[in-house]
Amino acid sequence: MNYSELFRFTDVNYRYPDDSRGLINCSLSIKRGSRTAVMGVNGAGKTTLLQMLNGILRPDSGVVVFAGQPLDYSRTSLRSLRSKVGFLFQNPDSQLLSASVREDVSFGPINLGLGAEEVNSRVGYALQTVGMAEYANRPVHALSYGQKKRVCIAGLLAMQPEVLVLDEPMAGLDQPMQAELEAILDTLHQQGMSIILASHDGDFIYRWSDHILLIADGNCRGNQETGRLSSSLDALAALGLGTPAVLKLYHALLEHQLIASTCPIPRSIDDLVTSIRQQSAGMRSI
Amino acid sequence: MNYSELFRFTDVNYRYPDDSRGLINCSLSIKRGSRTAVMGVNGAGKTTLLQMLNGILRPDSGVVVFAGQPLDYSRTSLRSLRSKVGFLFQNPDSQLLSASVREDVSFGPINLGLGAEEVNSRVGYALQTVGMAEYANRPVHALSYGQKKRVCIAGLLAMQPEVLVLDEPMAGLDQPMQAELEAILDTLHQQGMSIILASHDGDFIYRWSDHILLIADGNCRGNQETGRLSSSLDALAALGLGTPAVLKLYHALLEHQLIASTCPIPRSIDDLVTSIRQQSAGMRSI
Amino acid sequence: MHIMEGFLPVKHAVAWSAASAPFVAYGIYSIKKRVAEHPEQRMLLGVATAFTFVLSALKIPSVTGSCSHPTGTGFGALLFGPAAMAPLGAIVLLFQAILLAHGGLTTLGANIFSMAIVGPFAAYGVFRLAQAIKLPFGLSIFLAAALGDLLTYVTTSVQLALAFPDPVGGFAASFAKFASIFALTQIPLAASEGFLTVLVFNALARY
Amino acid sequence: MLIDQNAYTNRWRQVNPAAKAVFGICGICAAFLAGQTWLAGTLALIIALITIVGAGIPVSQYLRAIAPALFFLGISAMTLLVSFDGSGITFTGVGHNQAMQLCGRATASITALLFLALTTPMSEIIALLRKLKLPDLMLDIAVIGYRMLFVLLATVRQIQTAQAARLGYDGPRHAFRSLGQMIAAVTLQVWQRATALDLAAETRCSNGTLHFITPVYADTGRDLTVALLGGTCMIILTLLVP
Repeated sequence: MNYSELFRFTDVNYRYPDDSRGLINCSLSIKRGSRTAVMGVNGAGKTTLLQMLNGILRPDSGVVVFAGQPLDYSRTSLRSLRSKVGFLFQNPDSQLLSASVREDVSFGPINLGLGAEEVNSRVGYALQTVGMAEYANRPVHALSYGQKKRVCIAGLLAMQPEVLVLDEPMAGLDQPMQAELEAILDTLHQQGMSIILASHDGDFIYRWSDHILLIADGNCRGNQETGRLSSSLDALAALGLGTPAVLKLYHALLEHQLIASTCPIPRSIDDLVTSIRQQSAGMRSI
Repeated sequence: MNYSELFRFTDVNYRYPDDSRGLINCSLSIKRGSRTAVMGVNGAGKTTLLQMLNGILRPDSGVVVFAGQPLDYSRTSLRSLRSKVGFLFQNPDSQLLSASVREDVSFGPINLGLGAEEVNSRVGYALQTVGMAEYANRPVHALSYGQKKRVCIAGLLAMQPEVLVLDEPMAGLDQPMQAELEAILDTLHQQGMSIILASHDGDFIYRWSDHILLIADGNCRGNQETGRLSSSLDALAALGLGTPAVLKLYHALLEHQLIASTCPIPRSIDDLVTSIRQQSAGMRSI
Repeated sequence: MHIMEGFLPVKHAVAWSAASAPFVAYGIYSIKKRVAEHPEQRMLLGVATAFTFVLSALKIPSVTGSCSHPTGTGFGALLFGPAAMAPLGAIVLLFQAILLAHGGLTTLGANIFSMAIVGPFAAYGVFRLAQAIKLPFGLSIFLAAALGDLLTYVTTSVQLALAFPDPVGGFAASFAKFASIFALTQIPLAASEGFLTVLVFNALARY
Repeated sequence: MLIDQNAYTNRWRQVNPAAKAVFGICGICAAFLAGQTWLAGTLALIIALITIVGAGIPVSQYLRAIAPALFFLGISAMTLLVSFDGSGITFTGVGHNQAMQLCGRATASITALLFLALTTPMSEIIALLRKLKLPDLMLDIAVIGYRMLFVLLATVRQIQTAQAARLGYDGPRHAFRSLGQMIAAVTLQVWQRATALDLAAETRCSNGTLHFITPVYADTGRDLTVALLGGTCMIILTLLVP
């Protein structure tokens, strides 16, 4: 059961019914257990790619393979895919339709045909995981934007998926809410869940992901380890994506020998601050 | 006519009809010609404060003074205020009234009772300013989110306001679109327009604004010059707002004497990179 | 099912337009009064028009397994009153004619009569009647939406039968013909719409 | 929406909508005046060609736009051919003539309607109706209705996609439940969106009615003359043929 390859796309093409471009000859591979970030400007095809992962969109040509099994888009195949791949949409208001939080989270498990007791226990556990247990009986419209997003995630977790796909999860969240959501994603990842998300926030992606899928104008530009990003900054710039701020600084500091060349490549501003502190401490101890 | 004080709030209180908190005893002052950013976490009262500036909300008690004139919320006073203060809502879909770009931009000037020729020239100029001139004949529903936002701004500019109030203008925009919008705001500010906006993005605010109004739980925490923010980092943290990344690094570098104490406080990562480069160049030339 | 552009002879097109006109005029008069009292209703009626259009483009599964489009007229009549539905429906039908080539301009009057007058008034009347004889709320909603839908199609059949009486059996035979094609197949679809409308009101009641 | 897209991108986008409406209405009149089926058919062909060649509408898109109407026409015409007379189903000559005539008229008429629809954006049609002094309130509702139908359509699609992703349309029972929930949620949005739009109009100094600028069309005189001439030609042609 445990394929190390979670998804494989082979020459996937997609055009929207209004003839606008979706994906062009896209081939890629996503590892099970990874934290993969799809990175590109708005309109590059991030959402199209993500929606293929849940069978929301069906390729015009090409094959999408999930866990070794090519998707055939039959009702049973979609059912099995969607019970294993949870999808978080950008706008929580299009996902939360029920009157109460509990009712909304139970939507997926009920559709899976589970019994009342099982549904109840899953709903409880899912709300616990996202830290919304005490809001179970609240009406959805009284929640803040960040809380709504968390309830949406609980709605997916209640289906006990193996993969979580998130479309721009950080959009519209302020700093504290972003930190909370990041912590939830970390917990889920530690529990073994594969997480795939799209974002246009280079700093966040660089800090959080272990694999980056670059996409531009519907073309998939391959999957690379995040740690190697610092060697492909020109590629980023060419795609209209800025260099992560921390890398800019790191390179400036390195160039002017303000930090040692042994300093590990930092993934976030906080990393860099830590490195600077350690380096100074090290120098002092010598 | 040219008051240096644009807005003054004195002990403004507001509660929403559903009894949720809006503003509590809020007193503040906003300078004409400034770029003021209202900063706070989601739900702190940013939108409430902004909506007071356009007379959308009326204080339960307290006084709002615009250009030396206390607002009396009569029809004529509101009309005069709104012809001078343009308001950009967060969601363009609730601001655009006509499906035709040209028609929508003309709505404000027509309401001001201007002649067809004047309206036409204003519409053309406003669309030019936001870089949407070639989209005048396109339907709104064929535009991207960022383009819709720009059309909204054009609709305000066509009324030739003195002040632009923007609620979370950067929300939902990716990096390139944010940069474009920032450039538009810069142009308008150079032309003498006062700009007031709300945002939860500390890095953006710190880079862009010259004055910051902190707000937390409906309490206004005074107006300060952005350059002085680095001395009130504790206050930021207390409000749940992170320190701008660039300040964290600047302080770490300063502390470990990697940059000179004469180095100006940077407003953005790019500023800091520039400072580092200059400093190295300066040392080499000595 | 809308009667398509050019389908009705001139006399019929004119007659149905004349029949619809007073209802539309009264509807405009009544919403004018509403807007004068509550100016924000102008926007509400606009968004409601858009919603009616969108509803009619939805696919709903039918009890027989096929799919259909709801008319939405019963639902609209229950929310906004039957009088307002005539002008709103007129605009929706104009949109459908021009944006989807569904219905038409010369048949606008006839389509307004069946979809924006008979449907809404029937739905509203049935609802009031059902409530008056103390039927449960859910059943009243079901009957209103289902019968509103059904009577719309009966009206369409009458319109077609009047325009094209059977050369052998006359109006009656022609009506039987059209009714069996449009109205009879519509019975399960009307039941679906009624059922769906009940679900919507249940969901609304819980907010 | 296919027709709407073409209305914005066709070659005659900048032609005065009044001219296009005149030609379209003349086409509908001619369709009704054409006594013979072959004449109506010819008329339909001419108008379709003018739309495709003149306005530059791709043939494939034109066919996709007209197909549903023609399908409906086919079914209805078959109904007319068939006749009940108590003992069973018969085909009658009268029904045959009637059906042929109807097919001709309806086809010509729908091409004339499509001529207008494929070349003229709805906003401009509404502006034209305002010039013709239709009630402001109706047209305001139409302006908002046209603008918001795309917004609501997108919302409905988004919600249905999200529901489907959680298996909400897996089987008719779930589908009904999901649909009911979705419609209820969007119904509530109707009020919220109306309030937001009203506020936005207020902040832009609205005085009640939604008045906008009317675009200036180059060559209005020429276009109107051409449309009138073309339209009259079609009508005279149908009158000349017995």
